[in-house]
Amino acid sequence: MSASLLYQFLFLIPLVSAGIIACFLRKKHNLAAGLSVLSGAVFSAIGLYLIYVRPEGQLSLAWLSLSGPAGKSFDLSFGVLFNDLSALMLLVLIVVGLLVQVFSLGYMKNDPAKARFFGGLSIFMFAMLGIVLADNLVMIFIFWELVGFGSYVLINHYFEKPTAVAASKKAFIVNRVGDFGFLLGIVFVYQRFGTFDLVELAEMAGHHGELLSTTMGLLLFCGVLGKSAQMPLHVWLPDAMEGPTPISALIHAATMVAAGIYFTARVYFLMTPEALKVIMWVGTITAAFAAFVAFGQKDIKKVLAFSTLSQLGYMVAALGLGSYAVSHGHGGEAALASGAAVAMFHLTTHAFFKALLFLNSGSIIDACHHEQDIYKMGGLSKKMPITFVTFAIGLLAIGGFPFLSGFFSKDTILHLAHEAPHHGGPALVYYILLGTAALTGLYMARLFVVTFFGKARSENAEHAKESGPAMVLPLVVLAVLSVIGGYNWFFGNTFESVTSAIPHAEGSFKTLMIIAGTVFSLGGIVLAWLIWNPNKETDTLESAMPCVFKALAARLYVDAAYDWYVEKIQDRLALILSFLDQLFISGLMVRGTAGIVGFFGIISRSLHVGNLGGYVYWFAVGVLVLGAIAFGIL
Amino acid sequence: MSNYSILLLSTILVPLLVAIVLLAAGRLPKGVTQFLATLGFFFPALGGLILWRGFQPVDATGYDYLTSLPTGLEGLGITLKLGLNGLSMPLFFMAGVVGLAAGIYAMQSRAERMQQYLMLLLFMQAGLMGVFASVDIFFFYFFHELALIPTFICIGVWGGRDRSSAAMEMTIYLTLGAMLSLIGLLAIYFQSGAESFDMISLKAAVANAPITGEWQNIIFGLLMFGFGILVSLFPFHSWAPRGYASAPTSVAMLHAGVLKKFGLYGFIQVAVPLVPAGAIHWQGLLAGLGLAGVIVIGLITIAQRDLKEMVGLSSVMHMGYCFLGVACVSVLGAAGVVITMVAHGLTVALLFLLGHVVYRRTDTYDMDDMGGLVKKTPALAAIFSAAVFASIGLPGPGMLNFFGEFTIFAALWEYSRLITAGAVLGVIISAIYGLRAIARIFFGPPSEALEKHLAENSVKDITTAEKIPTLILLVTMVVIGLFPRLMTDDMQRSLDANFQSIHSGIEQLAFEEEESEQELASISHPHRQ
Amino acid sequence: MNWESYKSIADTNLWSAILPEFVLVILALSLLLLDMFGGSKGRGLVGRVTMLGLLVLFVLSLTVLRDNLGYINQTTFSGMLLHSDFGQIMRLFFLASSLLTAYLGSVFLKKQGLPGTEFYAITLLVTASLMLLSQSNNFVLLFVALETVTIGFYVLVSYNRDRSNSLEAGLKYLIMGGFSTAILLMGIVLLYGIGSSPVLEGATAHSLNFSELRNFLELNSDNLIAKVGVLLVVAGVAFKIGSVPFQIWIPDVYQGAPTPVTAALAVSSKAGGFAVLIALVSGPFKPMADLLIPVLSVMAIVTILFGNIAALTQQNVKRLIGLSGVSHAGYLLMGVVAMFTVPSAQNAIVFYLITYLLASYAVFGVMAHVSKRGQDDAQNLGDYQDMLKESPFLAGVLVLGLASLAGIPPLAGFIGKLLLFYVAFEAELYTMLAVAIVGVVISIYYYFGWIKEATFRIWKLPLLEGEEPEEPREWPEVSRTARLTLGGLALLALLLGLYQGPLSSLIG
Amino acid sequence: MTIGLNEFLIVSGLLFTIGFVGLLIRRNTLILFMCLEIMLNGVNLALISFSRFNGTMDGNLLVFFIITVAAAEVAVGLAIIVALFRKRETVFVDELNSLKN
Amino acid sequence: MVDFLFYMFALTTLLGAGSVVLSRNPVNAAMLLIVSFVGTASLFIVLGAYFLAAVQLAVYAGAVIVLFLFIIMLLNVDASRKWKPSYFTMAGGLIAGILMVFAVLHLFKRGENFTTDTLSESAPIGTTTQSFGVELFTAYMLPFQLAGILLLIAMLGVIFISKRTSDKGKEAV
Repeated sequence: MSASLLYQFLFLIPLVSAGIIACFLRKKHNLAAGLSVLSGAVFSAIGLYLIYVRPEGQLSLAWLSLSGPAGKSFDLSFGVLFNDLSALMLLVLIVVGLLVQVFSLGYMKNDPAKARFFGGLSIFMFAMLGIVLADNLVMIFIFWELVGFGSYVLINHYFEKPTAVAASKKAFIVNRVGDFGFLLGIVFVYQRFGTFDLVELAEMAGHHGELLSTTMGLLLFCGVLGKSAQMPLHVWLPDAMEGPTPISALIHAATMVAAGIYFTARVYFLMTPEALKVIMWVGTITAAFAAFVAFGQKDIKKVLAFSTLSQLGYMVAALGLGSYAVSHGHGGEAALASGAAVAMFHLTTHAFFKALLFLNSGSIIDACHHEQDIYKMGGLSKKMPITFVTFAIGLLAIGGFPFLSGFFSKDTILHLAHEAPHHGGPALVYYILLGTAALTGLYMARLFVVTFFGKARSENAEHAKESGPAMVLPLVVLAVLSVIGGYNWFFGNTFESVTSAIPHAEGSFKTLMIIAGTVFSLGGIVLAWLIWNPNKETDTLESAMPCVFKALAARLYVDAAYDWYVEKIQDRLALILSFLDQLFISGLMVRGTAGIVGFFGIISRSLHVGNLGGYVYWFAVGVLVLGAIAFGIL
Repeated sequence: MSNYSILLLSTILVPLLVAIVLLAAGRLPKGVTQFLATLGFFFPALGGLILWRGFQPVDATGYDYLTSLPTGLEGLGITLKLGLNGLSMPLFFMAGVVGLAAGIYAMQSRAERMQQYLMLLLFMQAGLMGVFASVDIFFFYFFHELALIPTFICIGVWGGRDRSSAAMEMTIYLTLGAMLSLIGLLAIYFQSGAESFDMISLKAAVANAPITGEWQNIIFGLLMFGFGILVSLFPFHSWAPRGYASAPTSVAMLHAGVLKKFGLYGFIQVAVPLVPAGAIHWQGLLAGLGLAGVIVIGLITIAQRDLKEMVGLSSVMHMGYCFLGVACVSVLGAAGVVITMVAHGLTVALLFLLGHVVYRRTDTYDMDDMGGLVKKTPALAAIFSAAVFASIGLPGPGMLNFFGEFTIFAALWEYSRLITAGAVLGVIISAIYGLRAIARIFFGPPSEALEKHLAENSVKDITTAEKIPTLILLVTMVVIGLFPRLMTDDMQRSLDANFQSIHSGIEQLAFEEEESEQELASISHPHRQ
Repeated sequence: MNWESYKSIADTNLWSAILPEFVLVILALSLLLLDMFGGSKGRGLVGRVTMLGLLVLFVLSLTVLRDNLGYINQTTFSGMLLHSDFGQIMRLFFLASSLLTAYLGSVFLKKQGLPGTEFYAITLLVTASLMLLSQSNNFVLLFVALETVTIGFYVLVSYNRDRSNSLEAGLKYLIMGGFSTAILLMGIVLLYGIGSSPVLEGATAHSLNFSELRNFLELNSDNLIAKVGVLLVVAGVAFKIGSVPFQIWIPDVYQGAPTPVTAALAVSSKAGGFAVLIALVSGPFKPMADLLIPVLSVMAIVTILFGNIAALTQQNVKRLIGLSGVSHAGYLLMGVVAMFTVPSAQNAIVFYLITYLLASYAVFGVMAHVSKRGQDDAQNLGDYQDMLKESPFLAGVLVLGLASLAGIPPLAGFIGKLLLFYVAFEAELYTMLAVAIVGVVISIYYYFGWIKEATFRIWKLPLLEGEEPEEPREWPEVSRTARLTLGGLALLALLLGLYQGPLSSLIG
Repeated sequence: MTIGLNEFLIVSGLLFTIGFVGLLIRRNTLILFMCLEIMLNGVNLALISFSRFNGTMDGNLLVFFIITVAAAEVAVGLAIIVALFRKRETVFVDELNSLKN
Repeated sequence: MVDFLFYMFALTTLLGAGSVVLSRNPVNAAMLLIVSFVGTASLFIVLGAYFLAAVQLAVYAGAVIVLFLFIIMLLNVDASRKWKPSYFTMAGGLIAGILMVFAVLHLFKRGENFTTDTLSESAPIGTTTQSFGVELFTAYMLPFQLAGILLLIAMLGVIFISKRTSDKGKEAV
């Protein structure tokens, strides 16, 4: 089969599945779930075929074609650009997506709106696929927005909860703020290059470096700020945990939030070194910030959300650090700069272990009857052994324990950061990222210790049981992937142009990393055990340093600042403007004019006194005035 | 006269005749009324579809189906000349579709004296079709005004609260706009020297000898404010939210969806091609007002509690984008405007319709008195959300809206980056009010008022009857959104024809001005012509 | 002068040239005879005879007498009359107007219980004079015809002799009319005196004749006395057309006069004034363009604004329509000003007058029906509430009539305004155009305000405990004739807006 | 003999003026009528003067018609005044103002 | 002699007219109006318009004024009611009067517009009754007939208005 046809299938399968569910299966929940998983399976099969076989063929459909300014053509089209990079991202999407769908079968078993959930999942898969395969900026943007929509729907799954409603709204609007820049960036690109096509753009950017601009790159990066939840647009991601946990695993950990990283890697050639510098700092700051804030969270999913933020910060920082790296790229369609490659590498491993952690948390939450406060859990290690083990693997992976997947990817990022000062970069980034790695080990260990050890701190935790096979199976698969996902042999030659661009640490630095990884992960657990004694009922930090904990729990007041802005500035401005509109435009301008005319109306009305004597004067004055006008006096 | 031309004419005549029958026939049985009205509403939509399918402009003017009929005003260069070009075709079709949806929905409404209501709507419908089918700018204006009286009476008789003063304000405002544009059109007629109101001859005449610069500025100024008022340009918008809030749903759909597009269509089809130098002269102001419309009105929309007023204001805001597109004075901008017009027409009609469907279930338009409706009406919530997402330009349901806005942004960047940035801000603003509205109506816990209402009344999900007009609009929107080339290819050709003369015209004008200045300098005293 | 010359003068007295007027006078006289000798039965027939006669005459004038038996573009009665196409149209116009007045009169008189013979007879005679007025080519005839019309209207305005308001209106009209007559006469005298002054170049013995006067004025357009004379004549005519500052009598007189007479005043009398003005401006006063253009322009502007603004706050529909009529005079004056540079503006004025006739009589017809039996027939806007619901036919006619007056497409009034705007544009009267637009916009308020009263749903307060429900208003039965007449008018107002073919010769 | 056209015209003009001023200042409808007649007399005088000094006959004929018209006007006017007096019992315009806003 | 007559008649006319305007009693005013009309008629005679002078006397002094007097007596208007114009009215009248007098004097001043012939220099035109008749029945036939119609209308009108429809016609004001 030709690739073109396969691409079409790929796009159509989730779409049709979503369509069928929306139209016919709204009430038939199990059928809907079955259909969704089935379509997911077929989707995966086709996807894997595409990834590993790479059949020949292209897909390109023109949406519209107009003539743009200065003889340029303005073509918006739908097309596929399939290269190693997109293949890698597709792999992540397929693997995590399918596992999450299977997991959801168990997790959402008794949900009254199962059909909507699975329909939403299908839509999301479709939209995400669009981002992954798009061959031009406009199409990316379109699917970018659609992904946001899917995320909105899924976060809003429990729509009777005001917090869920608010969170979904927040997610969408904050993403739109990012898209504001993204859209401008696309327009900017068009104005400079006269095309949206990625291949053409890459070519032109390669030959005409002078056409690039830092502003353009940063505008495009605005979209990433939103979607990948970087400072200062990170606020939506922790709130997005209001959605069902499988969603958090798929969308808000593994794929959608990573789409920003993927996109930046995809348009890496449009980024100037100056833009990358900014990007690097954004990532670094986000990584550190989120790691700190994670200590203030008691909700198991919130901790994971901040850890996601932190890891995304790593990836973004890696992208930025690329500006100080020597490109190792060779072969493939287009050499991928090492920054992008490293970021993609971490993206992949992170997708595995973070999805694992989230699904674990889902398993726990399900077992604890939707209890999410870790201080209401405890002692689960015995009750849920498989979950416990897989969680431990995830924990070690994210902590950078040597020879697990996280170790390799984080290692390469730190390596880049370490190398950066040799190419004129700041040394500070390295230290921040290293510190953040240590913090990561610690807060994850806190989560681990408090959740699994000690004794059950609530009724719900008391009765927790291991989850069923539909949920356990994905956990095991992901645990395996988290272990092996960092090795070159795992990727093989399929993603040549990405993997080959990844610089690997050697020699002393590698040793240092192994030591650091071990210390951070295992040491973290020990330290966490000491600090957050699982037998205590309350958080140690909270009792020891209440103000610090409060600040961290409040996410260092960034959200409060936004709320303050929305409530005190934006809404008030809207009200004031509305009032002014009523006052000046409807009132003064419209009614005022009407009033003035009406006033003259009353005056002229009062001239008709009904008295002949008065009327005669009118005549006299009339004749006089006419004469005056005629003879030019008036 | 070919069969297609007859079809084109009858898309206007059939609703008109049905209206006259309903008017003259006295009280008819309900079934007969409904049958006739369905015919009157269905015919234009079907005709629009057939005409679009067969659309094949051959000559350079970009028009197809040209036909003219005598009127008695030939002495003034006025003939009833009908035809469609790439710009009017999609709008014509859109008018038919929105009319169909509005008509079907009107038949379901619980309006008293249904026959009169449908009769007036059919008059409006005839006017709508006529506006976009006219090649003669006199009739273009004439058909628009045809709908003024029906609109007024419909609002007054079948409207909601505050209808009396709202109808008055709207009518006076619209008349002001119409009068200004009438003078502008007359000025074009006199200054072009074409001795005809025929758009094709006018364009030809202007291409040969452009209107003098001073007159261009005056004419465009007149048209800008005239059309602008009709389209609710920023400081002249106050009639729109009020009027729509009190109008009966079908009237709001027809007016906000289609009739309002008259002004913008006039900009693209008449004003900019015929007086390009004037357009460039006023560009800055128009862009400024358009931008103010997007941002200020957008923010005001956020503050609304009344669902209908919110939709009305959002439509004013979207018109801001269109003005920005016009202000670009470029093919791309104009194309964006036409796409946005089609998209917005369908979307806003859908929103007004769904707004009323919600109203039927809550008995209020106040969004603070709603909430949590989704439990009772999941399908309605889904469709409503789709409509709102379309309106805020989310690709998918609102693909066409997105394409339109995006095209405008791309064109606008050429003109001014700062203004583009401001305009794109609207993307955020519209997301804020759109999502808030969905959340306030459907999600979260129900408000006290709604709970009380729900306890007393049984509330059902959207009915099949209500779904029909909804789906007509939604499906049209999505299909055109997925295949915008259906319209853009023909549009491109017509726009090229329209804009072809612009640049040369402006150049020629600049040259002549230079010459006349030299002449003036050589003659010691200026004199009147 | 010898007898031969007198004979040759007398030979120009071709009575056949004024056949329609002649027939009207005969008809009026036979009405009186019928009244006198026909007993009560004859008296009952008077109205029908009048209408039938007028209808026949109208149809004949429209068909057989179209070219006025070949007198077009000739003068008869030793230069007193000039038969022109314009005069022919105005004849038809006045016949139609008279027919409609007679019809409204029959409705009105029945309600008020007044005898009708005098009404119809005077209407016919006034019509005959109006027809002569519009063809007059000499100040003497102009004066006499104008006065015949005016005195006829004095009587008609006071016709409702049992109502003091009608008489008061008659008195007011009479004194203001007398005053304006004096002013007009002074103007005529000055023109006569200066035109025949032997010391001036171009003096003529027959300076009261329009064409002779024109020749004189062409040579002496700067003469002060001629200028004053022209101004005074214009002032006198301005009284007839009701333009500011000579409009002040209008609301009171319209309010007091019986409805059919108000209609005739609003249409025939105004049209008569414009016929005179057009004859003067296109004839003798043409050389005075430099003097008249600014005067008439200012007059038009002020008239448009004043008429509309004053009508804005009116609650009494007759005053309202009177003041709106003032504004229409303003629009028409704009056309008159345009005539100085664009002679074809005359056609626009005539077309406008025709549309004005259709719409006005439609509205007045509704008013005549709405008026209450045996009471003062002045009405307030409030009397029109619920009309659409109770009497949709009348409401429909009213809406079409008012909308046509307001100049809303697709009605004839719009085409009328369009043509006026067109000629104004052609004549480059931009300021006036701007004012006209403002006027039209203002006028929407009261025209649509009236439509609003008649059509909009009214919220009624729920009745309180012990409150009696208001007695429902009695809505008039609409006879078949009324349906035919009013419906026909409304339909014509609509059709003429959609298709102007039959009048295309006017528009050219 | 110094009397010429101008003297006559001035007299006629003054007569017109007197009538005019009378109209402005009087409130009795009967007197108003008289003032109108005075104005018409002024006009007549001017007509006859012009007619005589300019040697044309037309003015004289116009005077004839003016007198006719004036008489008819007075007759109608007085009839109205009488009828109105029956209803309102007054001839003063100040009191005849029930038609007004 | 003619000068003297002119001034005398002119003075009579103007004074008579002025007194009409200023007289308090309508009866007096009517009598004074006769004086003024007679003065005008005399001026007509001075100008040689004998026929019109006769008509003037017959129609105005004879018919119109008698009608006035008749009506005044009939109505029996409250004579005790004093005429008290407001200052505003008087000022208006005064200003209008002064302006008009200036206008008249300015318009009718001796100048290039008018013939400078004195009365004796100008030839009387044939304003005999016969010439009137001939003119009226030839050149002025149409207005003459129309005047008849006018009188008919006036007659009809006067008769109609003066009649009472019924007693209930009297309304409360």
